[in-house]
Formats: sequence, C-alpha cells, structure tokens
Amino acid sequence: MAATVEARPPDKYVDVRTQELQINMGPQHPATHGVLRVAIWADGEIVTRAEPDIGYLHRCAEKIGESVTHIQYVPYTDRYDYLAAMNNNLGYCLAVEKLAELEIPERAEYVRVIVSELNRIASHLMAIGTYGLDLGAFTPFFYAFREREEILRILEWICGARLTYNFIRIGGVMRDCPEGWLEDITRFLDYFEPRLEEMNELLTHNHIFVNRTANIGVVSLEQAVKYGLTGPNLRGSGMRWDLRRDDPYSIYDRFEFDIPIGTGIKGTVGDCWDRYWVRILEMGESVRIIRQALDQIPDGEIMAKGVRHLAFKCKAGESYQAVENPRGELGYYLISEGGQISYRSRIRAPSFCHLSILEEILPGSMFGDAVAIIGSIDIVLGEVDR
Amino acid sequence: MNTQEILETLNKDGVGQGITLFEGPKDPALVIPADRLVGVCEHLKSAPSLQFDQCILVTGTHMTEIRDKKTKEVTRAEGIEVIYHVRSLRHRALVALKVHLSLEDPRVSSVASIWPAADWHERETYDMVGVVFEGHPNLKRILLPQDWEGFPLRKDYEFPKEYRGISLEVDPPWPQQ
Amino acid sequence: MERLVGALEGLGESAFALSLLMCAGVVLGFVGIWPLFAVWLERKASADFQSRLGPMYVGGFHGWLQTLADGIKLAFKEDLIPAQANRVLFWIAPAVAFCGAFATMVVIPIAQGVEIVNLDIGIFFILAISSVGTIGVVMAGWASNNKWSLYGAVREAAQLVSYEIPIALSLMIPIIAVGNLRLGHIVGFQCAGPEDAGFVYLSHHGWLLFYSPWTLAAGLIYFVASLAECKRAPFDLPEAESELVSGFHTEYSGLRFSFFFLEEYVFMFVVSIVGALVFLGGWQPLPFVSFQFDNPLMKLIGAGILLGKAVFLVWVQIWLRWTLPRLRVDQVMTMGYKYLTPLAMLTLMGMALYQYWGCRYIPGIL
Amino acid sequence: MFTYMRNVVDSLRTTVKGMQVTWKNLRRPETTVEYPEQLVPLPEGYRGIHTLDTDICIYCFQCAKICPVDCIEMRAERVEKKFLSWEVFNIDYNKCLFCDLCIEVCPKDCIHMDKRDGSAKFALITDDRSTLNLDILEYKGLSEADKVAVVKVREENAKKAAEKAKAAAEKKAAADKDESEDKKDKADDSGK
Repeated sequence: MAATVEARPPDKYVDVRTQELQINMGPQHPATHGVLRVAIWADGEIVTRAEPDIGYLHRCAEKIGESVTHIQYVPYTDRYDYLAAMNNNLGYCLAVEKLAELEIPERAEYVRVIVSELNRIASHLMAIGTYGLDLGAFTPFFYAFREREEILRILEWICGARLTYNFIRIGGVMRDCPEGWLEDITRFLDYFEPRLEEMNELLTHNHIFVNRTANIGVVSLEQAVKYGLTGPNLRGSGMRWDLRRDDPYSIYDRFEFDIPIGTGIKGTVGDCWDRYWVRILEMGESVRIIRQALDQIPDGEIMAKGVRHLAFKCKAGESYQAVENPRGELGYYLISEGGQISYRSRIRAPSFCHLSILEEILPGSMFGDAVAIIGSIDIVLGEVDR
Repeated sequence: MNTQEILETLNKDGVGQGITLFEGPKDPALVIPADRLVGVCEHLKSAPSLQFDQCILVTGTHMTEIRDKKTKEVTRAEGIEVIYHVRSLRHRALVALKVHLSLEDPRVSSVASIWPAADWHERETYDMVGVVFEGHPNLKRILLPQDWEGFPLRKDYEFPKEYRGISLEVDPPWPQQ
Repeated sequence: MERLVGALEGLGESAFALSLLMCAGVVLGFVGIWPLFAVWLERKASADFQSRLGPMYVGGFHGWLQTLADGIKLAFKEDLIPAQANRVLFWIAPAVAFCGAFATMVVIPIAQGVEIVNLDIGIFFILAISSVGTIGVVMAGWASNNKWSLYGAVREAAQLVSYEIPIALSLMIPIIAVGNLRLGHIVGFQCAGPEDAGFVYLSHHGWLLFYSPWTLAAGLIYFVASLAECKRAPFDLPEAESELVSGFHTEYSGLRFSFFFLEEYVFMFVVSIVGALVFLGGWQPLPFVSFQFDNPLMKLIGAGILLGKAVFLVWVQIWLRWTLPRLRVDQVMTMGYKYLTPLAMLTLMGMALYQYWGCRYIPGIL
Repeated sequence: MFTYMRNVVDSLRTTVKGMQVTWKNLRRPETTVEYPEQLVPLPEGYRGIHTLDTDICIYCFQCAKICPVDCIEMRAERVEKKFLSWEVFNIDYNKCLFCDLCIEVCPKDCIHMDKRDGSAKFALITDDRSTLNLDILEYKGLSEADKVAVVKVREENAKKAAEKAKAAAEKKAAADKDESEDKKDKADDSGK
C-alpha cells in the first residue's frame, strides 16, 4: 500500500477539503431542557467549539425583586428553579428571616425540611428521567414521572399546588400538615425505595447507558472548583461538599446523612455517570432525612408571631444566604434599607454557573456526548435566565 | 474563619493596605480599593492559609445617595458597588469583597482570570448594572439582547417604550373586558 | 397465488399485466393496513410498559382507530417544502425509501406455496432491495438542506452499509444448512419429514433456530442486526430525536412524513417475517413437530401462524425499544464491525465445519 | 479478549435485566386516567379559580393590595353603610400566580380558591386570552356535569378508602390476635 502512495506525485494528491460545520443546538431543541441555545462548531460528529447562549427566558427576576414586597416576592421565587420550588422558597425565606431576625417555630422548621427534601427527590427524579430521555431511553422517564407524581400529590395535598407552591413563607409555612399527611409520606418512602432499585436495574447499570456516560464529559475536581460548580456536579467530581452539612441552615445539623460523591465506579471520577449516580444516591439520603424528620417532628405553631402579610418589614442590612438546592448552591444576596421592599435582591442560580463550564468540556466530545453532557449537568433554564 | 480574621491574615501577609472592614447590620465585608482588587484576589486564592478557590457570586449594585435626615450630610455617596462572594472549600469560609466605583465611569479589573466562574457573573453585572470589567475575555451582554440600551438594574433606569418596533407598553395586547 | 399467476400467464400479455397489478394491489393493501396496526401496537405496548393508558378514545376499544385518525390528519396537513430544498429530490425521496421496504414483500411466501414470485434468489433479493431504502433516506437528508437532516442521512448511510454485512452473514448460516436461497425451500427444510408422513409428524431438522448452536447464535445476530437495519432503538441514530431533532425527516411533514413512517413499520415487518421464515419455522407452530399445510384451510391457518410469529418479533422489537437507551454513533459502528461481523463470521465458519463433519444430513451441498 | 467477551456478556445480561423490569411494569396497573371522563381527586385547599362570598366581604382591598401581580380589580358601592352593591370583581387569570396570598390576608375569610366543599375549577384552556379575565361575581362554580363527575370521584374515593380502612382494620385485628397469642405464649412461658 505504501508503495502506491509514494508512486503518486505529491501534487496529484486529492485535496479533501473538510469544512467546519456550525450548527445551532436550540433554542428549540429536544435535548436542551428548555430554551438554551448552544452554538456548536462541529468537525463531522466531533464538537470542536461550543458556546452557550442564554437569555431566552429572562423574566427580570432581580428587577421585580426591587419593586414588590418581600412577602409578594416569595411566589416569584417558585418560578426560577420550577422543579425545586420548595427549596427556592426556603432559600429566600431564610434570607429574609435573617434580615428580619425572625424566630421560626420548631414544627415549621421540620415541615420545611420534609417538603424541601421531598422536592429534592422529585427534582432528582426529573433529572435522571430526562437524562435517560436524552440518551434515548424513554421508559425510565415515565417511571421517574410516576414516582414524582406521588410526591406532587403529597405536596399538592398540603399546599394545593403542584409545581409553584409558595408554601414556605417568611416566618414559617403556609399550612399545618393535614391529618394523615405524615403517615402518607412514610407510605410513600416505603414504596419509593424498591422503585429506586428498579431504576438502577433498568438504567443505571445498563451496559449501553454506562457506555454512553462513563468517561464522558469528565470534569476534574480542579475544573469543578474553578468554574464554581456546586451541588451534585461538584460532588460528582469527588468533593465532599454539601451546604447542609458544611454550612448548616435551618435544622439540617440535627439529621444524620451521608454525602455521596463520585468515585469513578464505571469510569473516571467526575464523568457523567458519576454525576448521575450521585443524584441517585442523594435521593436515598433524602429519604433518610425525611424519615428522621418524621420521627422527630414536634407539635406546635407553624408561623412566627408578628408576621403580618401587609405590614411585614425588614431591618436594614445586607446578607447572603445560601441553601443546598437539588442543583447546587442557591444563594440570595439581599440588600435591605429597611421597609417592605428590598433594595437589591441578587440570586445566585446554580445552573447559571454550571452552564459556563460547557465551553470548557464540550469540545472534543461527539455529538451524542454533547447531549449527554448537557443533560448530566442538569440545568433548569428558568433559573439560568431568571 | 470570619471576615475579621481574614483581614488580619491579609494584613499579616502584607497585602492589607487600604482594605477596610465594612460592618453592616448583618454580613460584614472587606472593602478593597478598586486598583488593588486583582492583587488581593490572587493572594486570597493562592495563600495556603486562605485558599479562597471558588467564586460564588458577583453582584453589582447601584447605590443611591443617602443623606442623614437631620444633618443633611452624605452618609452614603452615590456610586456603584461590586460585591464578590468568594468561598474557601478547604476552610469552609465565605467572604464578601466590596469595591466602590463611581457611577459615571464604573471600571474595575476583571477577576475572571483568577476564578473562571466569575466570567459569566461579570458579564451579567455588565449587562445589568453597566460595570466595565477590564481585561475580561468576552465582555458582552449575556441575558439581554446585544443591542439593548441602558442598564436595567440601575435605579435611574427608564423602561423603554419599544424595542425594534415591538411595543413594550405594559398594557396587555389582548382586549380588556 | 403462484398458480393464479401461472394460469393468467397463458392468457396473454394484458392478462399477465393485470395479474401483476392485482398482486401489487394486494401487497399495497397490506402495506397500507399493517402500519395502522403496528403503530397502534407500538403505542399500546409502550403505554403498557410505561404504566400509561395509551390511546383509549378513538374507535371505542382501546383506541384501535387512533392511527387511522392520525393518518387522516397527516394526509390533510399542509405539504411544506423548505425554500432552499432541492425540490425534485425532496419529492421523490419518500417514495424511494418506501419502495425499498415495499418491494421486498414480493418474494415472501405467506403460506406454503403462496407467494407472488418464487425467486430462486429469495433472501438475496430481500437483502439487495432493502438497501434501496437507504438511498431514499440519504436523498431526503441531502435534499432538505438542513444540517440536522444531513447528519441523520450520513448516519443512516454509514449504519446501514455496515450492518448489511452481519445481517447477510447471519442469513448465510441457515442457508449452509438448507442449501437453497428460496424462502419456501428454507421453510420446507424445517418441516421436512419422512415420505409417508401423516398429518402430524416429527420433522428431521426442526426449526433452524434450534438446528445447531451456530444457527442459534446466527438467529441472535440476525435479530440485533435487523434492529439496526430498520433503524429501531437502540440503533435509531438516523432520527435520534434527542440529538438530531428528527434526523433525516426533520423537514418533512404531512403525507411525505408518513411515507417514512410507513417505511419504518413495513420494514420492521419484513425483517420480522424473514426471521420467522428462516429461523422460526415459518408456518410451523412447533419447533420439532410439523403439520401438513397442504389444503387451503391449513394454508390459511399457516399464514395466521406466520403472521403471529412476525407480530411477536415486532413486539419484541418494540419491547427492546422501550427498554434500552440509544447507542452513540461510534458505538454503533463498533458494534457492527467489531462485534457482530466477527461473531457472524465465526459462526459462519463454525456452521460450515459443523456441516462438513456431517453431524446432520445435508441435502443441498453434498 | 477478556474485555471483549465481558462486553458481549454484559450487554446481553443488562439488556435482559432491563427487559425484566419493563416486563414487571407491564403487569402493574396503569397510573394515568382518561382525563375528561375521569377526574383525579383534588385535595382540600386546592388552588383553583376564586370564588367570592359577596355577602360577607367588607371591601377592604387587602386582597388587591397583597396581590403580587395586581390582578384583582374590585369596585363596589356602599349602600346605607352596610350593604355593598357590587359592580366589578374581576380576576385576570392571565396574570394570576395562584399564590394563595389573597386568601390568607382576607380578614373575613370570604374569598376562596376552592369552593367550600373542597371542589375547585381549574381548567383554564381557552383560545382567546381575553376570556381569562374572569368576572368572579358571575362565576357560579362548577357546571352540572362537573359536579356529577366530582361526586362520582368522591364516592369512588370514599369507597376505596372504606375498603382500605376495612383491610387495615382486618390486618390490625389479625395483628392484635397474633399479639394476644404472643402474650398468651409469654404468659405461658412466665407461668412455667
């Protein structure tokens, strides 16, 4: 073979020109989880450059925060990370309570923990379900939704809404638990744990799934810290960091739970499979937390005294309050000058930071991997664009 | 490690010149002169006793002038404040760094080279408040359209009446009953 | 039907042409009705697997008319052609793709002796003609002037070309045993019995799937490769909806889109019925016990059994589709070239040696 | 070579496992319902379309004030300082967040998002957005058909609950029996 190549004069080589293909993934694309646009420059199936473009869902969250009262702003926080609205409520309420120096009744704290952990499970179910969908497995998506539906039913029972709850309020929670609600949660948890095992059999350990995710989209720990990754994505890279343990808010210091990290069981530490696996394990930990909370929950008030909806005022000051959202560190930085309205309300959305790493890790992956990577960092565009 | 201790460490390491402690009613912060920001940030990241390796949040705020009600003295000058929240995963500490800028020409050096996470946050701050980060690799609007005029989160911002021929009047386009 | 064609042949050219038209009508009718059923089956099966109800409304019983309603909707949709598309190719691509699947029906015997053309290169014909569909898909992808479509088309071309090899090799293995390419003969081999056999008898060979370990492996390889050949999950790369929006038919709508849809389901049927004929004993209901399928009633029953087997295989394809994630494009190639092809070759060699050392009676080769 | 064989075996094994899981789910009952014919029961305190008890409303504007999106428009006249002659009570469901704040601030408990019996109207499907600006004064709650459906669902649920309670009671009785037997055993043991 070599001889024939040499026999040809060099100028007669066929010059095969290849052209870089620029392709727009989104804003309307099945795998971008909303209205994200990623401009991709591809060499055949291989991505050479990627540039995320956001802002299609911008709803002026921070500007609205400067024009409505604290109480009125809580329903807006539902709409940022709409898959984990309880956690968003919790973060904002904690931030305002810190400024207003409110004492929260014990029972309210426990109800808050229970609903936010339930919401965390629902959010992770959504994350793994849609991740399966991204990789072409339809059925896990429906199973995840079936389980999530149960959680939504429980949350609907207590607060009357299914997605945008506005349940956790400044000073406590909106309603006390209805009769039979706590027992129903126990029933759900008993039902849920075997179903999680089923999900593992169907998707997690599936050979094709492992091949699609292991060693793909590896984020080293250094990169993860550099790009401000938090939550399951940081833990997937092998950092044992969880705000619930490392900077405890609410009453999380009373519960015992592990912090799962990615250990590279199927591939490298920090690959897509690790991030996915951390989410699966975290659901188990949430179940543990809820069980403990259900055991410990006391009777009593659910709303702090002196919180009147129309006349609630904060003291002047500025404070940053971060909570561990299902997607990472959700922070509210509020500047108050006293009065009902905050002077500045800044939201630190985890997905926003997570997206910025795409530019770094997408190049060099194949097209199908790009979808897998975007799915594995689990973004919610409502939160990215705010 | 609280903010006071961090300031002491900075002083001990010899980079503390001009840094003051802002003690608000709630969270304290370090106020850093704008021209020394990058140096201090580099030190914060690299010094083994500090190791602030994760940039959490960059916030820009338009601070309006506040006068004391009785004496009419300016207690807070008008300007733009950029606040950096930086976290040390090793020491489990969070610190806020403040930089005061003038409203007319808000310019500060970018810290995106130190913490790449600050890249998008700085772009957003530019987009919303109009702070120009010098040395930023890609300083353009991130959430709003590229040809948007004005910086919406400034307190003196006026909402435009239309954008590219699209009416932005608040009244809904559908008929009212 | 063969006899019918033969009888009409004597009547002259015009009658012959008429008979051909009739055959075409029969095939076309089947091809039109089958997807209605298959799509409904797919929907109901997927719904069952996913704890859903699926279509329940149209037609009363479990939404059995849903597909027809959808078909009518598709037929009445606006026929969109992108402004920059290559109109001619865009027009004919669905037809070409459809022809590939459609033409293979010609050689398929539906019961003993009932087939339109009894070609002596039966299987070979199916393999050859089914590749025509690829050309249609590539044309569609190219003509759409859409980058997603182009990706889909290129993937389709690469995938189908590479999976032709294992599918052909795996079909060679039973042919070694049978020694004939006619599908009717292959089934005949599986139900061959003693000369003076009664209505029920023990066949010499039984189903080819259980004829030897090599044919069993060949059956598996054939099934996997046939999944790739008809673009079913986990090999649905050309239309991978989460990656390529809709792949090669992104720009197609209405009736033209439905042609691609029909093609997929007809092709599913074709590979399933070929699998049933070659490996699962055709119209023989049991692996080692055969029945005489010589009178018309029995032929009808046989056709029913054959269709049942084909539907079962289609159902297994559906089951797999709703279980597995999708492979990546290079993994599909790896699977084809590094796994299925060598394994098929190995099996082929094994089968050849097995036959050579004469574990069984070999009618064709000796 | 080892990896090669393991890949083959692994892919077959995990595929079969996955198929087992889907097969298991094939035999489980469906979780979805045929929506317009069958209704999912609504919990008490469901947030649906508002209803206003015009007799006890004192026209204090608190609900309109707390509303984050200003979607409540109300106008009434006081007659003899006692009664209210209502002109307008509109809620613009184009804007409404269903946040429940208006219900909570009401000092007289006269505005509700569910009817007092726990049923609520929730469907806001329309092809004309102007129809979403609903007049709550005129809104009479559920239609007759809806009411029938709600009653049906409720009866079914009650039946199911009763069955469940019965089953639980039986179980409990059985458990109690076991327990008492255990106690008996223990008593016997102690007696020995």
